[in-house]
Amino acid sequence: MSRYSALGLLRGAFNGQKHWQPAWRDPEPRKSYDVIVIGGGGHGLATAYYLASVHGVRNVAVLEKGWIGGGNTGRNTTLVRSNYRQPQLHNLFEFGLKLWHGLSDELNYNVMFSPRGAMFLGHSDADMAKLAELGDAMRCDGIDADLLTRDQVEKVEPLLDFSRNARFPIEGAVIQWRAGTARHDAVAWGYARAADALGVDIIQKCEVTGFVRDGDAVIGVETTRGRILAARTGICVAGHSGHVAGLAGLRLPIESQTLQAVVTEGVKPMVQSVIMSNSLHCYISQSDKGGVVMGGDPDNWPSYARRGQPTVVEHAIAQAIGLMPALSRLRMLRTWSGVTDMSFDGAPIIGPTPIDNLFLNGGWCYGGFKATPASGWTYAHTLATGTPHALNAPFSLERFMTGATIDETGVGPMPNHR
Amino acid sequence: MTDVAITTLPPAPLHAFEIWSDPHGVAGRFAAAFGADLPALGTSVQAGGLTLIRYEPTVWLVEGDASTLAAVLGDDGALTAIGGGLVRVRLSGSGWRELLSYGGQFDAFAPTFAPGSSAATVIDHVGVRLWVENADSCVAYVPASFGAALVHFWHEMAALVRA
Amino acid sequence: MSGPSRAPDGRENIRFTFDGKEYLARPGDTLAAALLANGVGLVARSFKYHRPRGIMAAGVEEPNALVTVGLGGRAEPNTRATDVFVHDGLIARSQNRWPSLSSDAGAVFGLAAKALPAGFYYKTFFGPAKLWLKYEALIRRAAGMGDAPTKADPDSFAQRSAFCDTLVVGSGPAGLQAALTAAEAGDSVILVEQDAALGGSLLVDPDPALGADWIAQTIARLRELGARILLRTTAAGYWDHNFVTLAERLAEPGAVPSHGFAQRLWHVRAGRVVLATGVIERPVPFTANDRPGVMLSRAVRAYVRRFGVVPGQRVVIATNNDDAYLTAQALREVGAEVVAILDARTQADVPAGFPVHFDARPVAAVGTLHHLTGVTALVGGRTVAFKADLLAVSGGFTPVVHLHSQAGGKLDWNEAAQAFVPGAIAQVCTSVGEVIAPLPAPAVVPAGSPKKSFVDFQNDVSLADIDLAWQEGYRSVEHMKRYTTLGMATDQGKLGNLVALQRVAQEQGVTVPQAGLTTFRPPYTPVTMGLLGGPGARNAGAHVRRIALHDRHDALGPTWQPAGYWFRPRAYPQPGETLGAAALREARAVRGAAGLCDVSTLGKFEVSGPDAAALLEIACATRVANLKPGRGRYTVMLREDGLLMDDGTVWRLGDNRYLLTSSTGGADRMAQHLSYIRQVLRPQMRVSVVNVQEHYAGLALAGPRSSGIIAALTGASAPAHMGVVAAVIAGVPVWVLAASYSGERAFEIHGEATAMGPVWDALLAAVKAAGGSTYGLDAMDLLRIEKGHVVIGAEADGRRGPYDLGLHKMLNPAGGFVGAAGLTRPALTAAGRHRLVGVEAIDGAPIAEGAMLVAREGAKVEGHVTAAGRHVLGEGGIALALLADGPDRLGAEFLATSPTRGMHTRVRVVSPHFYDPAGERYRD
Amino acid sequence: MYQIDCPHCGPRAQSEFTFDRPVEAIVPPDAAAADALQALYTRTNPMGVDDEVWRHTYGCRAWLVLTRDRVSHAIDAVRALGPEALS
Repeated sequence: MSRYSALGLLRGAFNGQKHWQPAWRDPEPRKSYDVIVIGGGGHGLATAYYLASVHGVRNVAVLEKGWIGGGNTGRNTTLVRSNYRQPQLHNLFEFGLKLWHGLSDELNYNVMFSPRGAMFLGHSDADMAKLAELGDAMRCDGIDADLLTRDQVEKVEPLLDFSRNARFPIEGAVIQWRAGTARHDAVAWGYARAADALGVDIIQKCEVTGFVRDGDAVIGVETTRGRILAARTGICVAGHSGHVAGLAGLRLPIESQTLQAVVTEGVKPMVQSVIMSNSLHCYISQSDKGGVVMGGDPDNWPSYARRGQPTVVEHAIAQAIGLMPALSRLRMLRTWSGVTDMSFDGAPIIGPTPIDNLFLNGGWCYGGFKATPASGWTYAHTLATGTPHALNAPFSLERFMTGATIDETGVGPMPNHR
Repeated sequence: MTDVAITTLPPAPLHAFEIWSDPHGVAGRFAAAFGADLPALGTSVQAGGLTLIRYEPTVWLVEGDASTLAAVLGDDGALTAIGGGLVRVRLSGSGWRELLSYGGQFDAFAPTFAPGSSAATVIDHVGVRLWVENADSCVAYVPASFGAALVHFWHEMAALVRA
Repeated sequence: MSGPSRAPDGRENIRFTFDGKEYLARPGDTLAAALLANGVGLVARSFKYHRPRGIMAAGVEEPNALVTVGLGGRAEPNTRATDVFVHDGLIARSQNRWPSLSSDAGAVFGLAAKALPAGFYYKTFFGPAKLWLKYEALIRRAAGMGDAPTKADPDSFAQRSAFCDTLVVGSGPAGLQAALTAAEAGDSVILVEQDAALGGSLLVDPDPALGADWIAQTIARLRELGARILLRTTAAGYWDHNFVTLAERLAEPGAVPSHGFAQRLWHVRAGRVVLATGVIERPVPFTANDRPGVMLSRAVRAYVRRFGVVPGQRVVIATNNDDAYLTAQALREVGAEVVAILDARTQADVPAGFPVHFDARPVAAVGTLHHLTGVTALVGGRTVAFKADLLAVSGGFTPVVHLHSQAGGKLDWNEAAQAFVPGAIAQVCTSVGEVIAPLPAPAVVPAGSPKKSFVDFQNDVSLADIDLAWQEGYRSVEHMKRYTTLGMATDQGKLGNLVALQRVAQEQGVTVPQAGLTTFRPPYTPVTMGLLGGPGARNAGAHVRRIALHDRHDALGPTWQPAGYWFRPRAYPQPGETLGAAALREARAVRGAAGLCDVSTLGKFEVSGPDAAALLEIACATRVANLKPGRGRYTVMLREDGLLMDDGTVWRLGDNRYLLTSSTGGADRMAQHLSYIRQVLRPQMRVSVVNVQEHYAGLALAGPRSSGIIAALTGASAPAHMGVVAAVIAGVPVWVLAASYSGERAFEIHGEATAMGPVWDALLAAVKAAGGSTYGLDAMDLLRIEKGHVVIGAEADGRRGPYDLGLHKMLNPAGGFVGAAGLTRPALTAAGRHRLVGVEAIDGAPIAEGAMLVAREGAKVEGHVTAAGRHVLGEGGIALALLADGPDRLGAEFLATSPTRGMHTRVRVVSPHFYDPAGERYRD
Repeated sequence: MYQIDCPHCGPRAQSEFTFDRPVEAIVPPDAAAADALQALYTRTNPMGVDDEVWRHTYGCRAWLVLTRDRVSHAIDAVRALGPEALS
């Protein structure tokens, strides 16, 4: 692997940048591996990387039906944070956030993790008490969170509507300064390059079409590029969890839905942090290229189509302009969709399945990107050892039947209400 | 471009008339008592001082003194007062269909949406029930809490569309 | 004289400014045409290297000439000069330059371009994330295009639905003909055109076969047949089931709307869609192919024929197709000199009379900051230099398949035209005209320096960047796009994407279809956010819901509290009184005398019929059927997972008639839930469920004097606790429900909302006479906390079951209710559950709502404070809390800690029933 | 924005409708607990056609079953669910 550095770029100025090697190989699949990870998104690639780097398991294949990072990794709004109320969630995401802070150096790939702060706005005293509760829960577990007064919010985001007669007046916020955004594609590419360098085979255009069974156990997969065997197989396919698990005869507490996002044309900096509001179900940030990135509620019905419903986005935009009126004359450049794996408590599933040697990492709903390092790290542990790490032990598949669900929003078992 | 007047009407007695069994028997008793058929979904009838507008498979909105309907229903349904919760707004003038095209996805120009027709839909995020009173007038039954907001929306749109 | 120009003809009566300098334009000019007419060559700077850029196109595909138009809240950054029609007083400013367009400090990035290849930022700026934040701040300032607006938008936007048999997109000859055919067949037709004039290509290339008046005749006929024709309207998105969104500009960018809306968004449902969207000309890659003075061939023709502008006097044309010869013809008609036609083909049947060179390709454009001065070319392998002030280029034609593709249509590869054309499609949609039959235009191997040959102009993506992406393994077209930022600029790759794919095909030995094609996503061209938000943006898409007695409350000067979309009185402070003091005064009035509170927003359902009780015993987890007429009871409703959905009271108003109340916030959910039970689970039941939430306005009368007030106003003794009677107050029929939330003897009075004014007046007068007060939500909260009543949203936060809240003993032992199955799950009653308790401050200090319960600072969290209050009559902080195994830990001490607020209070665990645990105050 | 052909009202825009659940997840209140939990918590979630319970919530308020393709979004059939007087 040719190391990335400013010096290398300077050297390239004199050789036409001809010295850079491919970021990853394009290998033919081998007959068998110690571990197969199905799904070449950020989570799958991170899993492979940590299998190799932390556990020394290098005989690993990542099977991707299309191109790596082409699913939700490349379609999210790039937010990275750990400000969750439920301890199981904030502990998992915080573990990830710590990894994010050193990720560019670790991977020698600038994933542009930008800790610019992520805030939830409060629009009433009651909101502020709820936000304080969130912050207190985090602080008691050693995670940073601060309450901002209305004036302090205005210092960070002067373009929000601070008028008293605003439909949703701003009373303050809770902010996590260590949270922010990252360059989504770079996360997939950085993990892929680092995993490849450790010997992991990243196999693109290789769709899993079935599982190879030996009694109660899965011993490999059938793919569009032939049969590949493995001691352990991990599903990591986000919105397609239901489909792939179905190939093994599993029915999951997951439904797939469309989530849309929007980016505007680029303008000079106008949004400094990540702005969220639970009352309004919209979130706003600005990319390094200057595009204001926005998202809102999912399309609340099942779909695998990556094709959204326009009025859902229009409603999210109405809310965003309500918060920040100056957005009105920007122009929407693009809207796009991802297929989200909506679990039935809103929390992920990372662990064994009822089928021996088959593991599942899915159910991330619309919040998986931020978890990429933590998801990969814990899934790698689970795949390497056969048992979950303490961080992901609560996120078992059985919890729905036992009742130990982890429901951040308290919505219950209807993913379309989430 | 278009002309439309927006008038909030005074409260009126309104009831939900729901049938849970023997619909044909109820229809027969209604016809006998009022000399008219119970209207089909999406239509209305005016008889005996009452206006019955059907918005749901099993429910009719009744405007007027509904006391005479109890006998029609017998044990096959119930009458429930709902008039306190609905504001009636009349959109009148040649532009009412145009106005209803704003803020919703309802085809107010559909030929089937003729005088006597009814439909429930969403206008500017508010669930409304529409009744075509005549060619030049439509009455909207609007949830009372949203009444002021929707009337404001209609006034705003009407002024801008007219401009 | 060189460069673009136009001889005045006396119609130059529109004044506009560009970068502060005033110019004149003719009616019908685009800003681009007007700038060219005034000899302005340099219009903008590119995104990355800040290279000087002029005007390349004449339509919405323009990648370079982006300006900011308008002022204040109407300022529109990144407006394509080719897509704004000049209006008097238009103010346009260049962007992304400092201090000025001519001397832009950002051009230094161009000097460092060799060290800043595609994706350079992935390879450097390492170190702590905080350090990247510092680099990033500089990058962000350099990036972006126009300045961000800072003001609210003064204009109005509309959203309108429309329905038609046939929607035609594009008004060129094919679109007009399709619209006419459909209209004459009796279809209702909508025809949309993004330009300000109908005719499409006919505006530039009249078709003698159709005749000069054909457009006007066709339009007249269409109007006669009732077709709706929308100009300045872009079909932006093509969605499921033939749903198409149209963005209509009623006022030009930067203009004050002369009347009505600035823009209108059409939501169109079409029976059939006809796409006559035409083609976009491709540029040609060569060194400095981005300079001012390099222009697309058809754009040159458009400026000459439509706008009377001569973009250059000495023109070189570079082409691989026949179409560019029409441009040569047009230039000759206006007296410009065609210096050379560089035709990349080795031979072709072309018009005579032009200096044509076959097997000829441009190598480089040379010029000044503002204008072109010359072109070097490879002609039959020989380098030749031409003096020229304009280089018209045509690399072939890319069909506008965006909408077809958005609609789910497949694309077919047309090798001769080197273009993707519309293929099979499931929606009822056809493409017609040039979009399905682009002119043949063979692939040409570029002759210039790859580093300086741009394919994505705005983002400065060059052929070398495409090559580098492949070299580094970013070979999927999506990887390439994302790695190089190809096609990610505001022109969305309309010009360059196919040129880049051709490069991959040429260099890597694959075909263009193998190289792949990125997905086309809405919108076709960028759409104003304010338009998409529509009128709803004013209230963030959320109307305020007003309670029936809003005006009566408002007269008392309450502080209003948003509760969902509702606004409810929070407290009625007296002059100089704080909210907290007002709430305490109001709560004490309830404890000591009487209080009056509006509870109209509660969910309310009338359930009638022989099966009413049976239905309620499915919805409610408590017994209902054994309720006697005239009696009511507290009840809870569970979700299917066995956790609390809502709570309320159920009242037997008559033999077969019940009233069910539920929480304000859950009313819509409960309506849906009850309908599901009745219609889907129990369709055979003889029952009617009617949502009467808004039909009844409700008033809560609470306090030791309340039963006396009821007796006095109704003329009958008040019902006993949990009894219900029909009564008349102030001449208005009402239901009097003896329910208490406050812990005092109390009543809810529900009556028809439109009639409740006099009831309020009578009750308020009586309450005041009794020494009582109105009370709002804050006082209600103080009272219910002290009484230990749970609230949906606070204690019942969607994660709690009946066991957690001490409600398990009231469950219907017969089961059969929604949630019974979910309740059997073992974790719902396992050790360690967070369960309801009270906590009281050991030293009497206030307790922070939301505080965490820990044994001591730094210890693990064992619970949290769900609602904090104080003793209403006495002193000291009390609160309700959820605590691990809470009821087993009465007497234990904890720290209620709120690090975010710096509040840390020692508390003792107690029963949640702080006030009158035996319920003695419910009796008269 | 689908067009859903309501059996009661005719073709209407999707914005008047709400999705509730797949037909397979209808849980009778008197079902055995194990069956109920299976129905509630495990889904086929097919990448293809499914039968789904929708409601014309902001129209005639009736419940419907849509046979809908979750990839193409084509709606093959719509049928009424629930009691229907005089239908």
